[in-house]
Amino acid sequence: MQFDSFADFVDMGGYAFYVWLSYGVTFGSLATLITLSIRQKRKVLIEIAKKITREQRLKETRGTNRESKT
Amino acid sequence: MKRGISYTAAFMTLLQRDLRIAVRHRGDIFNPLLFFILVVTLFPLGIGPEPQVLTRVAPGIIWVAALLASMLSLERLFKADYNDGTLEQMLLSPQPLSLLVLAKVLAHWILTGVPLILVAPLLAVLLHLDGNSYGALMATLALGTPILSLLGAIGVALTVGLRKGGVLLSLLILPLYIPVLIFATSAIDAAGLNLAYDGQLAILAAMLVGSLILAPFAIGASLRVSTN
Amino acid sequence: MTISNQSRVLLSANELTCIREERILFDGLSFNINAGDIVQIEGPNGAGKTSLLRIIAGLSRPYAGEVEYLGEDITRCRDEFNHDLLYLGHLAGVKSELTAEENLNFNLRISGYDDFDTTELLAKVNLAGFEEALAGHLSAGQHRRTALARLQHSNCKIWILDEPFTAIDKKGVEELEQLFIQHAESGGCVILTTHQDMSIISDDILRKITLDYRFV
Amino acid sequence: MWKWLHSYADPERAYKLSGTLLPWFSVLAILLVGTGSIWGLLFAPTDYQQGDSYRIIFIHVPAASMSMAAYMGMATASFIGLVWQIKSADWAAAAIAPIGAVITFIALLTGAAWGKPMWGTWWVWDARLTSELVLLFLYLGVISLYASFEDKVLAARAAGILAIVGVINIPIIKYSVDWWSSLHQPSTIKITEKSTMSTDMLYPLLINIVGFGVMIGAITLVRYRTEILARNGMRPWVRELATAEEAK
Repeated sequence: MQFDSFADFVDMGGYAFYVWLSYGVTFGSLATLITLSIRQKRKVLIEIAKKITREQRLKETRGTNRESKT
Repeated sequence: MKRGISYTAAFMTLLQRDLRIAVRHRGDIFNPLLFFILVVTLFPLGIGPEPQVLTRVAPGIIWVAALLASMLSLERLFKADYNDGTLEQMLLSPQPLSLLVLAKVLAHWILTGVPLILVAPLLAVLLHLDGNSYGALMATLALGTPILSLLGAIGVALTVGLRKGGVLLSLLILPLYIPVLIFATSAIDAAGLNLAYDGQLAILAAMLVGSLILAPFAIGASLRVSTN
Repeated sequence: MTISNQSRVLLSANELTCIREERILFDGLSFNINAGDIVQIEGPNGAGKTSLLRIIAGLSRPYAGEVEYLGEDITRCRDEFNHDLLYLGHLAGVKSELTAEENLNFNLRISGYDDFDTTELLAKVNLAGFEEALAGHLSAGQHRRTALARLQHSNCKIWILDEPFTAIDKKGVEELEQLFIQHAESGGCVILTTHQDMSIISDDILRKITLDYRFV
Repeated sequence: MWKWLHSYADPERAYKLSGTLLPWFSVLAILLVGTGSIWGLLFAPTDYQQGDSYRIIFIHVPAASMSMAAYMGMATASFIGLVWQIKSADWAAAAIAPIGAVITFIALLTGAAWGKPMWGTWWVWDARLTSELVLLFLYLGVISLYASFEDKVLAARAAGILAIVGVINIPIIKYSVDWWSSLHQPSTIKITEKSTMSTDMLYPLLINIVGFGVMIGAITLVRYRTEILARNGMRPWVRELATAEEAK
């Protein structure tokens, strides 16, 4: 352990701002990327599900049209 | 019916057609040139009229303005052909696509690159460019502007089918322009200090040869994607 | 169904699948087109007629499957295939800044021809006297005719025409139909889409490929 | 009827395979990055020249080296997709691009935050930072080109061509920027020389470099799976997943 106390650790030898800024931004942006990537999957699936119902409706209306024609 | 048209003849047919259209549409030649002149004249107003300062920044200003002017004019390189269907006909021609593409890029360079080279010395006077640098300025523009046309055409070919191509185009091609900018301006700087600049010119020439060989294939492949 | 007395296969489509923006337009589509065929691709709007024509012409890449020209994949023999292909799409390939004559001249030269008389060819499509007119000033029908004039001077075997009759008057349509029959009889093939009824090309010489609008 | 389904079964297999790999990658990534960062922040000795500010190195260097590696990975995938027309490779490339952009952004920002205490300024036109900036532009170009096409099969081909053109240009850009910065500034800037690094500093750095690589792999897998689903919305197995998800 390089630091005597927790306060020392947080202070980072006087460079606290730069060090914690770097680590904060790094893990912050990575966390955002990861959560967005994971959430994306559900969004895509819902999107597809919506498309399926849209197509279902289309099929029904078209189907009746065709029957009435012949 | 004979179909033995040579590569040169096909090349010249397309080149002549593009030049003829441009002559009928003179704005295509003058607008980028006007833009180039305007950008260059704005700089002294922005940084101040001190000759020493202007001498120092002149190569950079001229080259950055040339980059932007080239990009502005590139946007329309394939647009008209794409919109009226002649691009499809080019892709379906029995002639090699890279040859036709090269003819179009050459036409673009003749119409925008050459006027730019001709007007650059005049603007250099306004910017108090060092007297020794004129040769280098002309040489770098002569070698560099065709590279800009070739590399830019790749970006244009990729975005020609898109409705909002403008900003995207600059994002795609400006990174590719960086080496040209660096070597061209440093050649002019070196000339101003009475140093040899043939090294930079050699690198520019190498880049020109490289892009002449490789860019037409990339442009052709991109056009096939865009017209899909 | 076909009038093919020489049943040489010119083009064959092999299990073509076309997917646009995650929607299947058609899949597993296979057919042969022989010398002497006049083929009409039909189907409702959005069924993929134009997409199919563009795939056969080699402009679009199918999602799966391939098109073969004389038994060879067209992406592998592009130069030979293009040499034998005349494609006219929705867009006419006519530049409005050029005159009718210059347009025709360019279109023919870029396809490799160098022995033609533009005045004569334009006269054949009823554009005599309009040689010097800028294409931008021509009417829609005349504009289209400028493009169609290429058919008058073509030794390409394969003609692929997307809605060739658009903006063409009745007499012009009949002339075109005659031209198609002539072309087919001389061993070529015509693949086209159209919403208009044809009067000369009757159903017994016309082959049809029907695309259905798919829901899935 | 669905003939192409049988011959094109790979998307489903790729989806399942990446699903099996994902937990392993995730656990390994968390372990490695956790160990490397804690070791680097808490246990690595203080640098005698730079004090504790050098601890930024444990994320800056991994991010910088991985930003380039990710680009190479993306370009390779694009190349495979373009030449052999393998669609799963296209999807992989599309999955990597945003990750690479974020990593490049991290490398730039940590570089700046390290530069401020060391050089007294947030930004210097140093060769490394400049080429990193250009790399970010290349990533953004690929991402926005991919996003601009409605049809993602075409989008992947267009973005692939751009990625490959970028790969040819990266060495040229890198060389020209190096040369340009050596021309324009006297070499007063000195970062820790690697040779003098003690092993206590080197190990956490190496662990984090590997860790970042594995982490990029894990995020790529997550995004790759989503990309497979999005591009195969017409296939029955995806539709089943979609209806199941909606029912939730």
